[in-house]
Amino acid sequence: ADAPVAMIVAQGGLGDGSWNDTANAGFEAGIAETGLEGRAIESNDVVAQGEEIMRRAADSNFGLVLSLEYAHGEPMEGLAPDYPDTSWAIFNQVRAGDNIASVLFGEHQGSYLAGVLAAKMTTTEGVEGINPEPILGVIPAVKSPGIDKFVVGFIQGAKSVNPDIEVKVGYAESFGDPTKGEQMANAMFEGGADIVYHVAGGTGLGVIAAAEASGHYAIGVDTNQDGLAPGHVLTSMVKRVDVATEELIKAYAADKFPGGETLKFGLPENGVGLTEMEFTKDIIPAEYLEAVEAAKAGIIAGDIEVWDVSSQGYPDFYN
Amino acid sequence: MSNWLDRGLGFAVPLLIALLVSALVLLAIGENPLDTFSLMLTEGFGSPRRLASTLSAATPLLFTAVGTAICFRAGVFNVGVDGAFLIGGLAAVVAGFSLPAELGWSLVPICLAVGALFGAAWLFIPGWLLARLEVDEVVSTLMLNFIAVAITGYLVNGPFLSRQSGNNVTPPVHEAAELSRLMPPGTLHSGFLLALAVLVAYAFWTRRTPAGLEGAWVGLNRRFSRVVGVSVQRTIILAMVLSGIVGGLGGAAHGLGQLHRFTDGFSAGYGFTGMAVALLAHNSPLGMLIGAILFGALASAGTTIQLFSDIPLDLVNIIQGIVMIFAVIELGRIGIRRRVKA
Amino acid sequence: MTRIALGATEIRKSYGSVLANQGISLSVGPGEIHAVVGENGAGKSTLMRVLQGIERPDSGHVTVMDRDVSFAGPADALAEGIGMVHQEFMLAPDLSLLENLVLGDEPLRWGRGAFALIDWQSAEAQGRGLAERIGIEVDWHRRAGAAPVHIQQFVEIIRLLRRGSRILILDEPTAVLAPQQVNELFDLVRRIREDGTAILFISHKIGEVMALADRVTVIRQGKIAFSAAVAETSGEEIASHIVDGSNPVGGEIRRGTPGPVVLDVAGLSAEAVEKSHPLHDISFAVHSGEIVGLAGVAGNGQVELMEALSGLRQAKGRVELAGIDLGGLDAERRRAAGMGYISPDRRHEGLAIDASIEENAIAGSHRASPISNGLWVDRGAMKRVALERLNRLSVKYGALRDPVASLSGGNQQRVVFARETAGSPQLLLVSQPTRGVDLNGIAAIHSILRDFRDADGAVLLVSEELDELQMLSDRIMVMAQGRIVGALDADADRREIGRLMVMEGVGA
Amino acid sequence: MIEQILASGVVLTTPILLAAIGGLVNRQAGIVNIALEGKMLVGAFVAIVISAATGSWLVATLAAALVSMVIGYGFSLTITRLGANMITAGLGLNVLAAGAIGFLMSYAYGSSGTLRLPDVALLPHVFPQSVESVPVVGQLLAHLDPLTILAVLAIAVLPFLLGATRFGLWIRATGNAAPVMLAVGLKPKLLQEASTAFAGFFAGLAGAQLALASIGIFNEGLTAGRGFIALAAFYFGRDRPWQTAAACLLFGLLDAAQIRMQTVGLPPRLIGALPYLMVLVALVVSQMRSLRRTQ
Ligand SMILES: Nc1ncnc2c1ncn2[C@@H]1O[C@H](COP(=O)(O)OP(=O)(O)OP(=O)(O)O)[C@@H](O)[C@H]1O
Ligand SMILES: Nc1ncnc2c1ncn2[C@@H]1O[C@H](COP(=O)(O)OP(=O)(O)OP(=O)(O)O)[C@@H](O)[C@H]1O
Ligand SMILES: [Mg+2]
Ligand SMILES: [Mg+2]
Repeated sequence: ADAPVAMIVAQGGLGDGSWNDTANAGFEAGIAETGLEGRAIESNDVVAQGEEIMRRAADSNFGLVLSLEYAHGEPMEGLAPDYPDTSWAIFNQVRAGDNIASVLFGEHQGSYLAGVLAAKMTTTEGVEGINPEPILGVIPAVKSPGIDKFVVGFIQGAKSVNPDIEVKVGYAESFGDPTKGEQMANAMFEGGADIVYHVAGGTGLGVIAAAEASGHYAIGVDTNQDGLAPGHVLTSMVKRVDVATEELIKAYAADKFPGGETLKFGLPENGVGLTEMEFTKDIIPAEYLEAVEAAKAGIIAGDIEVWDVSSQGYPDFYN
Repeated sequence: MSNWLDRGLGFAVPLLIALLVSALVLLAIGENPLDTFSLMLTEGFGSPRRLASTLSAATPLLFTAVGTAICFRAGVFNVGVDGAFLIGGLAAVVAGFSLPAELGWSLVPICLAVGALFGAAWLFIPGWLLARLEVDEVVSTLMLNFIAVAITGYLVNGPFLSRQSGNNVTPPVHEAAELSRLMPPGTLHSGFLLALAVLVAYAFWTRRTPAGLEGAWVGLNRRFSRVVGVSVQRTIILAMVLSGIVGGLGGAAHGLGQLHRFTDGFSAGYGFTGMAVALLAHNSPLGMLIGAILFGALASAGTTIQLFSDIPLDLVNIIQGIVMIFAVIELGRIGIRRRVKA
Repeated sequence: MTRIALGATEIRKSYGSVLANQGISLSVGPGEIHAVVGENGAGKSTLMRVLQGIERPDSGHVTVMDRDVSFAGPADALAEGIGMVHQEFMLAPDLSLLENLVLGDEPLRWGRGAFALIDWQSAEAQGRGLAERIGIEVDWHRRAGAAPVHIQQFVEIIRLLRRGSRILILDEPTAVLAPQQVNELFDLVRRIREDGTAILFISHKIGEVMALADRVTVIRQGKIAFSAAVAETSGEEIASHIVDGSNPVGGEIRRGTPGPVVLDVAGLSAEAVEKSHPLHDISFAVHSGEIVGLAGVAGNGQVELMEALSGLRQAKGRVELAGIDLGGLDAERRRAAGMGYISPDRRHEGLAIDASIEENAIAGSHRASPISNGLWVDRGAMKRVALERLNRLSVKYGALRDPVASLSGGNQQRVVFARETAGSPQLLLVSQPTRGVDLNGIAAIHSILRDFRDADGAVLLVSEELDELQMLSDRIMVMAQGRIVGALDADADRREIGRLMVMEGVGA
Repeated sequence: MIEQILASGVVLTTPILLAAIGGLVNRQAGIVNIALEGKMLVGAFVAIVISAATGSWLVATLAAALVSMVIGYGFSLTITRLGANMITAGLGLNVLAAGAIGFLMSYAYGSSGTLRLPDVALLPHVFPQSVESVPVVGQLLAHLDPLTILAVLAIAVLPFLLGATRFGLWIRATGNAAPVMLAVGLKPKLLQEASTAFAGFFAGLAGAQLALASIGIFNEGLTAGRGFIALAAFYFGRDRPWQTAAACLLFGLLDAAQIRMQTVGLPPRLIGALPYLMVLVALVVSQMRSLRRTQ
């Protein structure tokens, strides 16, 4: 196919340093590689305008429309039949339709692994910046199921290592407030945490800065953030949204668009996972990495079930 | 005659300044401003479908503009319609999914009424505080907006969170509670007709009701109003409550007609854009209709031109910001430094 | 040798269709007090605003110290040594008196420019010195808005002296002062004259002019009607020029035949709020078919009394209207009980100046039939009612939808009367009914009042024009310092009325 | 715990305080500045760009302040000379600032949302790290940056500036009774413009502090409503310097404590609304008192 491609950017817009930006990176890569024309669409009122934008794109002969906005799933399902020749893609949910590709990520699974690693690390003796207390921290941007999916996965992973572990959770109430992120991370470090996982886009940059300044550790998210503060980002929970968007575009260009299918970017597919830990390998005992690998194998095999807030709601251990 | 000219200029000047500045910006990045503007025009009004999309974007602005104008006329600088929109919207949506679906067609009026009621109650607070305690309404309503964002944000992630969604949204309202679409498949819904009805009611209220006349007098001269036996306090409270009703109705219509649920980011600053519309239009009903459609077109076309050009959304913000800054040139009458002791 | 300290030559100034100044020439020399008198709306303040650079004249020019000047703004006039004490106070209420004193010309302790430090010590010393010279005591650290009015007045004058003004314009400086305070002020002004300062003094009160001024000029309807050295004229002559011709305004004197009591006031008192005057234990009655005049120097509680009666101001005591106790009723209910109110401030209270003539004529009746059934307004009925009212009082206007601001002062006042007399109220509270109204208008308004009285209406009338009071009233009460200090026949000797008006307050 | 809350509270207070200083002077001159937020954002952006370009935090901070000052001045002209409404114009400026910065970022830097430049010079710490051992305030002192000190100094100087200098007197007189200013030959509009420029200057400093205090990146959400919190603070403090500073500190400490209190189970969103609620309550209480006094 050679009709142009449109991608609708979710709330928060480009520059959130997280979801939208990662997806956009894959989008641009896909466009560049296939030579297709492609446009990313932002809106100040993306929730309410979603259906109009999607229809406008299809009416104007765009061949593939991806929407990063969660709220667009429902209208997409409704309007896709009107445009059988257009390919559609939606994320984090499954929508019915021959021409809709649904993409699911296993953020909870990847976060579980991060939780396992962090829980192991936090009581390790002889590592600079690590204290004996079994205390971890998570700084999510806002309270919403899409974000809490990470949080709950992380907690579950940590508890699987040590049921008595304490995981402090503090919402920053913003995706773009690094000052707040820094202060929150400091508060957690002072409270005995030595590893803080952020799920907070631009706010998380402050978390990483705080880890670096105080000699503790952060865990990055979405992309490989290990290099932002080498040695102080324990690992990053990478979510290959960019791979997903890029592959969807390539498949579309090759007339192999997976319409009607659900693409999973979970652990088995390497859609989520931890980084190579380029800068922290040396301080992490090998057995921990083995434990992480074991957990990964368990999840893939179905022996370990990780709670998914976005489809199961909140579990009892996290309200 | 000159009055009409004035009003026309009231619109034209800020718009021209905005277009001029954005033309310069476009030139600076090597885009042809004329091409861009004509693309915007096509995207805003070029076909019935585009027009419907524009009207759809204009619908919430019509509500918030009228809600604002009701207060401005009475000399009350209420900037809190956005809060009423949120509160009313959430209340209507909650009614729309929690009341029994068996209520059928009557769900719509009930939910609208609930939205209006909550909006009214919300703005009654600053109205009462202003009338009785002379608490500056600009600050009180501004603060209440933030509080409304917090409360609705909390509720939509807590008590009213949908279990089925990966997002901060409530469950959808019953199908019977949805407002019907006017031009399927476009999203323009019957809330637009409701907005027009509200606009007509506003026009009627201003000219054909005793309270409407009183509102204008209180806005023009509070001492005079007292002399002719008008209760200034009551008029102020009434203006706030009516404003809340309209704002709440707007939120209800948006929830029931556009989104079918309440979500984070429910109001894209509609209250503030509506305020600019009311100021631009000098509170005149026709002017507000035109103004809301213009801003609706800006929002709708500003988004879809990205499909056909490299013009980023920031241009829309630049235009809108400039129009707001220059919106009230000469409209000195609604100063915020006047407080004739009531 | 300077001959003209401040002069105006052929000044013309109009506001829309109002010709406020129509070619006025006058001058004042150093060490001279030149009084400018004239009725309300004659154009005195307008001329002063021109002389002070606040308004630009349409034509004509201003001379200062024998030089022609042109002012771009009040700052220029100030630089030329012209200082004005305004009719309204020009002190920032939330600043201290001391801060007000030095504002605009601060003594500096250190540095230059905007961020220089003010030398408050020397400021206070200067203030104290000046106050001492005048012989008053001022608590300089008091908030200006909380200081007594005469102190505010003095501080304004001191401020000008301090800035070396050699030409002082005083616009009705005595309006708010008690007699004792007026004497203090006059002493002060005379002392300033001794220093060679030229003074333009605007007043309504001929007695004051005779007592203070060297020269007097009468302005009538924007033109000079008369000018003479005070020594060579008399109060009567000046008065006759103020009101045009020899006889005071219009028509024969008719008295009414009083009927039963309509308004009964007993023990009414009110506290002072902000700049208002307190009321002390006021008791009187007004009968149907009579006009009771209320005389007094402005600012002795007349306005407050009228507001208290109309329900616009809180007060204690008993007020009965035709036997009905009005205690606790607000303005709206008092109105409904049969009370009309003609405000002394037409532009800011009597009318909504930007609303239409139609709405101004019917306001207050807009909730009742035939205009409204409580829910809707019947625009047709509204128009009919407005037309009927406007015609009854022969208001001249362009279109009903025009803003009432487009009318002449007299016609504006007729609109107010048309509205307030419409429902045949039992009592009309009338303040300054002919302020800023032309002669024809005055005659018409007087006959409206008489007709109302003759139809068994009761009227309580406040006016600063004694002539008007004596001509219209059946009896006269005199107010001073918030009390009623006397009641007389309408044709009582003016000197007796005057004596009562300047009576010192009884008791504390 | 207290030590940390104090330290973190001060860090969170500084930008609010800087913005509020300008805002309160502005309001004393009779202009309610709703656009602090937008001007802070501009200040932060300029600070990052200039800091990366020059490697000097001082130059960057000054540049941020000056650019915001010029914007504030231009903004005031629309109000004083063209009669624009200060509330809508302020909201409009916030929208415009965000739009213009977004535009600049995408066209000049090809990035959106976040601007990360190499070699951004951060604000230095005033005291050597060793002060950390001082009891109670050690943490606070160790993280103290020059702009925090400037803010405190400004607050200390402000009563003096307002009370003892001509500028201060004129500002207060302008807000209190502009016609009086005219009558004594001063130009109230000029002062309103100057005070808005002043507010812009300090809002620019506030932005620079946000951008350069520790992380050195620009993000379009960086100000995160702090301009409005500043507004709330000077309303809360009734435009008086010390009271306003106290309000800022209160909000800053509240924020710092909230970070540590989330585990208690209070919904974070509701805690975030607390400053606004407090302003509302404070307004009501003060009005009730002043009404009782006049009755
Ligand atoms: N700003 C204005 N706009 C319109 N008309 C005005 C204005 N100022 C004065 N006038 C009109 O000009 C005429 C002269 O007014 P002016 O204030 O000079 O009278 P005055 O002699 O000072 O009266 P008073 O004794 O009541 O102060 C009046 O008819 C008045 O209504
Ligand atoms: N700033 C001042 N300088 C000099 N004397 C003052 C000042 N303020 C008040 N006074 C005098 O102090 C006395 C008490 O003043 P205060 O204002 O409390 O009296 P008051 O009862 O309000 O009087 P009034 O009703 O006349 O204003 C009065 O004699 C007044 O003239
Ligand atoms: Mg540990
Ligand atoms: Mg006058």
